[in-house]
Amino acid sequence: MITMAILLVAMALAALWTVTANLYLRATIALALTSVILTVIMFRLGAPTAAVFELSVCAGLISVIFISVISLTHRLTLQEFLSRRQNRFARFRYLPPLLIAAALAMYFARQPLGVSLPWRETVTDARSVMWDLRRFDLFGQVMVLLAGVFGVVTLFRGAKNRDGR
Amino acid sequence: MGVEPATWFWLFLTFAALVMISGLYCFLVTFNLLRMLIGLEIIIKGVTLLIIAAGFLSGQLALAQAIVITVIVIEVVIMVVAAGLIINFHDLFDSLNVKNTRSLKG
Amino acid sequence: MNLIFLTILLPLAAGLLTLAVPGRWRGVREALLLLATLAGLVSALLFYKTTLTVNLPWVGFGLELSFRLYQFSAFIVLAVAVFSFLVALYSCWSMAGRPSAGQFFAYLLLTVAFTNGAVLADNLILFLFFGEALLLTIFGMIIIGRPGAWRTAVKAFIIVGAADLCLMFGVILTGKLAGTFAMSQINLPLGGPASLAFIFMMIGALAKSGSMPFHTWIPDAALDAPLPFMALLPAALEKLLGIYFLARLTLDLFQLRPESWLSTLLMVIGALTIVLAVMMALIQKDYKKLLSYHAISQVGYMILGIGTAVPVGIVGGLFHLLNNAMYKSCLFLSGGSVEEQAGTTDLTRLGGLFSKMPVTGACFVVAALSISGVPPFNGFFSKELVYAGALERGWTFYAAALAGSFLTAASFLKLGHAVYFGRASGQDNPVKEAAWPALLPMIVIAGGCVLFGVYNALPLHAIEPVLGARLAHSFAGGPENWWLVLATAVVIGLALANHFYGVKRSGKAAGASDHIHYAPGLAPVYDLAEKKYFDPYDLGLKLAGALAQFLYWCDRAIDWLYESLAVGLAAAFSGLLRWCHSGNLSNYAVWALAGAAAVIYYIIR
Amino acid sequence: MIYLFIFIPFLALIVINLLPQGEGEFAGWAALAVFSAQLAAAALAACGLIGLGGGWLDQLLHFRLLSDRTGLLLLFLAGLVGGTALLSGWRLRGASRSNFINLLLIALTGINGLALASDLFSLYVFIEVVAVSSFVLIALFRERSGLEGSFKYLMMSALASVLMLSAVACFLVAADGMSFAAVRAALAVPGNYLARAALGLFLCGLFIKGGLVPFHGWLPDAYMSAPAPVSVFLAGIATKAAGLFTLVRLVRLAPASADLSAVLLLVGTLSIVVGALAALGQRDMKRMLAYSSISQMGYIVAALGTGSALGNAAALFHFFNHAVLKSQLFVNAAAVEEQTGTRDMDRLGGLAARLPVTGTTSVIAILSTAGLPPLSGFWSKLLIVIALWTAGHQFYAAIALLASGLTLAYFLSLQRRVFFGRLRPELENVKEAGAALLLPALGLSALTVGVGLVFPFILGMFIK
Repeated sequence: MITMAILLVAMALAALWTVTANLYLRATIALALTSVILTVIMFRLGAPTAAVFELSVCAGLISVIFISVISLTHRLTLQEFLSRRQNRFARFRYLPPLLIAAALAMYFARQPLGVSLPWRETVTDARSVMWDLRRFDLFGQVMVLLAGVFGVVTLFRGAKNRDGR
Repeated sequence: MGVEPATWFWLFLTFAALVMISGLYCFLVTFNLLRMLIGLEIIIKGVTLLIIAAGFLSGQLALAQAIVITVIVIEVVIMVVAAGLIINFHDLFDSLNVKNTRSLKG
Repeated sequence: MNLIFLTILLPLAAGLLTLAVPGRWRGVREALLLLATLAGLVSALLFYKTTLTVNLPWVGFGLELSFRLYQFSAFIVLAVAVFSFLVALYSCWSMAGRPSAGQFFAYLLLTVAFTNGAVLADNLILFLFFGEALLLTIFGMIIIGRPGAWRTAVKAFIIVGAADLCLMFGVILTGKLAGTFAMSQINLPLGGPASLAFIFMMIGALAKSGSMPFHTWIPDAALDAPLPFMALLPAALEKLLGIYFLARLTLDLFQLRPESWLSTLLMVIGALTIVLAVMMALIQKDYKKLLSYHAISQVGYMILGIGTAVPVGIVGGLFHLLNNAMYKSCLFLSGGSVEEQAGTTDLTRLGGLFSKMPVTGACFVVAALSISGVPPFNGFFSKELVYAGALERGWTFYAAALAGSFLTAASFLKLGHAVYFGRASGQDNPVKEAAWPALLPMIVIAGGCVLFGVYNALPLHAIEPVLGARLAHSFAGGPENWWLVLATAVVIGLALANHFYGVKRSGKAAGASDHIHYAPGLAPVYDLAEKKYFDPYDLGLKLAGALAQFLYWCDRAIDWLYESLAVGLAAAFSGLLRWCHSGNLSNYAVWALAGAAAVIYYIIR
Repeated sequence: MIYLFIFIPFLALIVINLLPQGEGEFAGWAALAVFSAQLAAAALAACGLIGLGGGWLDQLLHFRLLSDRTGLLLLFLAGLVGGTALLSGWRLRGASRSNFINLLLIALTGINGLALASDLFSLYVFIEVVAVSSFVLIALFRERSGLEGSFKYLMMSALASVLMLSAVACFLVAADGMSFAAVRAALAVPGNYLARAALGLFLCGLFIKGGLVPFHGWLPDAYMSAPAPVSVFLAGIATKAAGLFTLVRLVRLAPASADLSAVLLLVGTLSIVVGALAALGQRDMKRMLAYSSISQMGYIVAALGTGSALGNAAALFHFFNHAVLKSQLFVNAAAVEEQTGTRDMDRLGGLAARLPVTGTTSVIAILSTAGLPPLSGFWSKLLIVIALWTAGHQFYAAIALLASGLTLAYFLSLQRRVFFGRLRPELENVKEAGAALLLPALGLSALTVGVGLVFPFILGMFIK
């Protein structure tokens, strides 16, 4: 319980760091850290397969994507810098409604759940669930990946052969 | 672990909500397309935590793992496409300001 | 295959086939049109005296494919068949050589199919289906007229479409109140929501028949649409259908009593329609436009007659329906012949045509005498019945009807004098008589006018059973109250005197109504009406003057609400919404999240 | 048999990409064959002429697919609208063309998966397949507006995913698995607040995906900025399948309750009114059509909100009509844009003389949307109003009826500004569009008229 609570607090702090970091690179590293802590939580809860995926894909691949985007784009123009300074407080404009929403959510969360948590110990192997029960989802995953491939083909053709139509 | 299931439930729910709200906050207030994407990523992290916790609490951890793996794959593909869009924006405007995405209105 | 389906499906199939026939094969199209309408006529005659009901399971949920052929509907179907055949014959001649002839024939046949379907329908939803489908053919028939006719088509579409929405509302309300959509099983007492349902359905019926607040597209269509359209729809089929439905409403669907305020409302609408439309007709200087205002005015007599809710009035209204369809289509056809032969319908440029087009002229005279209510033509007898009914409910209604009669007679004296008698004022081009396919329908209808006048027992014996047990005795034969006949005779005499006074004063036949047109007090009102200030549709398009604003407030406050307030409000809301869609993604996300919070709160509450 | 619906597009995709491309014509014909085969197969299956059950593939794969009439309706429409979109994009050349065809086939697979999924999470996965291919399709030409529309859609759609995944997490706790049967059982338990919250979350995700007010911000931008053939596909089927069809599935899982019904009615009516009002003020033809899409989807959701058999049938029938009419109108918009080079309605006018077929088919679609018999739009409008009325929601029925006046107003304004009136001098030389745009327009018009005529006899198909 205590370990888990500490991990959760660490994850929340890492998430906060991600969103408040000034530099994109730092934010990306914080994001990877969040992913890593999530991986540890998953391990401790007994979900190793998902944890491995989270570690390799989210902490690894997505960080690579972000870093390559940063390296391709990262140039802060003077105008951008000025507008950021001007709008320094604009980032707080949505805070009040969010806080109200959070308070409301906390209030209603006190209501009874309506289900008794079963602790059904029906854990089977994730791989067999994946193959036996969620086979249709696997097919869907393949299709999403294919769509992503064509997305890369379409969107990363380089600025030179932007063909208009 | 000798703790009430309900306590576990609220613990996970609270922290997942915290993570999601910080991501959402970043998503809503930033003026930078990339940062918007990072906010989105944080929100999805919160949801992943929620799913795994739900699987853990209900004893359907295997199902939850299968779901999380699928979600991760979809997440990566969406991030790739979004990154492609952002790079194209940068090619067009030489900037990542969100204000460049406000030409369609009315 | 049931006979009832034949009357609907035959013209429908023929119409669709006509559309498919290539433009080169003119003869095939015309043959198809004539054969189909002739077959409709024969079949209508064949089962004229029969009673048939068809009840097929259909959509479910109380919507059944049920038709009912009985005395009343068979009578209307027969009338529809006769007029459609005659108009088809005429349009073969008048539409010849026009590029849109094929479309017109197809729409004509579809119109016949839809009208038959609506008349025979025994289910309110089925009626609604066929009734609203007529909107499609109206739209199509106007839009193929002269270039620029789309404006009139859109206008007709909006006015009739809005009324059809009311009809739909009324139908659904009635169905809910009665628990069934089967027309033959509904007999609701009025009051409360039933009155509301009656009013909404009444609006639909009135708009179908082209009565006063819903009339403004008809005069425009007279100029824009092909002429046979006017003879077919506003003159005959629309009235047949609209008044048939109004009669069904007051006779079976609802229990309308003479003492109810709804009956008075109907009579007021009828009386206003008679007087206002005929006043507009009087001052027109165009053959077709003058007739189109009469097409509106005459429907007032029917509404007045049916609105009395006393047997003599209802019989008179229905008899007038038949008579009006006859003489009005005859008049429109004569107008079409004149336009085709003389090249114009402007009264100031016509004259002395009787010697050149004797047959057309003779038919016109018969029809004009008939519409003016001169004995022994058919219009006289039906008007006397309506007068008797109106007098039973109050002398003001009778007076309004009589005033309408005076003005009708005056305007037809002017029209006849200007077109067929007197001297031609324009260039003296050689005008010849029209061809036989144009003359035949006119001769047949004019003969019918005389026949139904002299031997009025023939139509009346067909109409009277519609009233069922309410009918105390037959109204066939001569009028019962000779004082009314005397009053009519006096009025016609006055109209004659007025005409000669007007001709003498203005010096020409076309100016016979000028002394009324330019009379002190009436001239500005006419002026505004001519400029369409009384037309709620055009009002939104024009800047209205101070007087028009005033008249408009007295007269059309509701229309103002619709035209300016609603349009303005819609524009304001539209602007507000466009301002909200600022293109800012975060705003959109916040809307969505706020919406989600509200939805989830509401669901688990 | 039913497996072919998801494997044939998949196999076609592989074959097209493996074979040497040559002129690129082959890919188009192959894709067209796939779409037509699906159209025909779905129609035949709906009439009961071919069976869908069993087969050796079922033994081998065991996907637990759900085949019912509702799914067949979606399969039919996917074939129809997909084929239309393909034909209207026939003109594309080079890389755009091959990417367009490939992504269209992937999206088709996704829609077919949606139609056949029997599990809430599979539903989500296939929604994402459709969504991802839509993002890329919108940004196909990589011009400014396309990128912007695509980015907005992607972001809002990601928020929707978050909502739906939260719902999945809640259902994990509250229900025994993700299959429709388990979810239905969990929702039927009174007092199961978590399940109800999950239902609400999933519902909101679908509202975003479908673009209902107030979840609709991305929709006009995405529809407007997409390349013409893509907007046909997007407006005709893609977002409707992802948002509304899944909504139909979800609503059928929950037991009828006043709260759910109130939410659907409110969101539906709000969409009807807001969409229609916003459409009134538009200058861009496609943006007006996009707002009208929101308004028409509102009718579907409101009809679902009645919870009655009649309401469900009306909703599905309007779904069908809306897909047909909206793709037809977007095809017409594509023809106008292609021939005149603009979509700004203030710079168009009198095109009926120059584009007779486009103008006429557009009139038919508009009259049908306005609800004129014997066109198919009449029936769905009538059934929706009757369903609302008989379910005791007179107020909503009255609003729906009044809003159809607004529908008439904005569509007549579109027709007047684009097709009627005087022809502008700069448009004198405009010619009718090519056969690839005219054939679908004519076919869809014929469907509108035909279905309107035989509707009462095929309604049974929508009830089951």
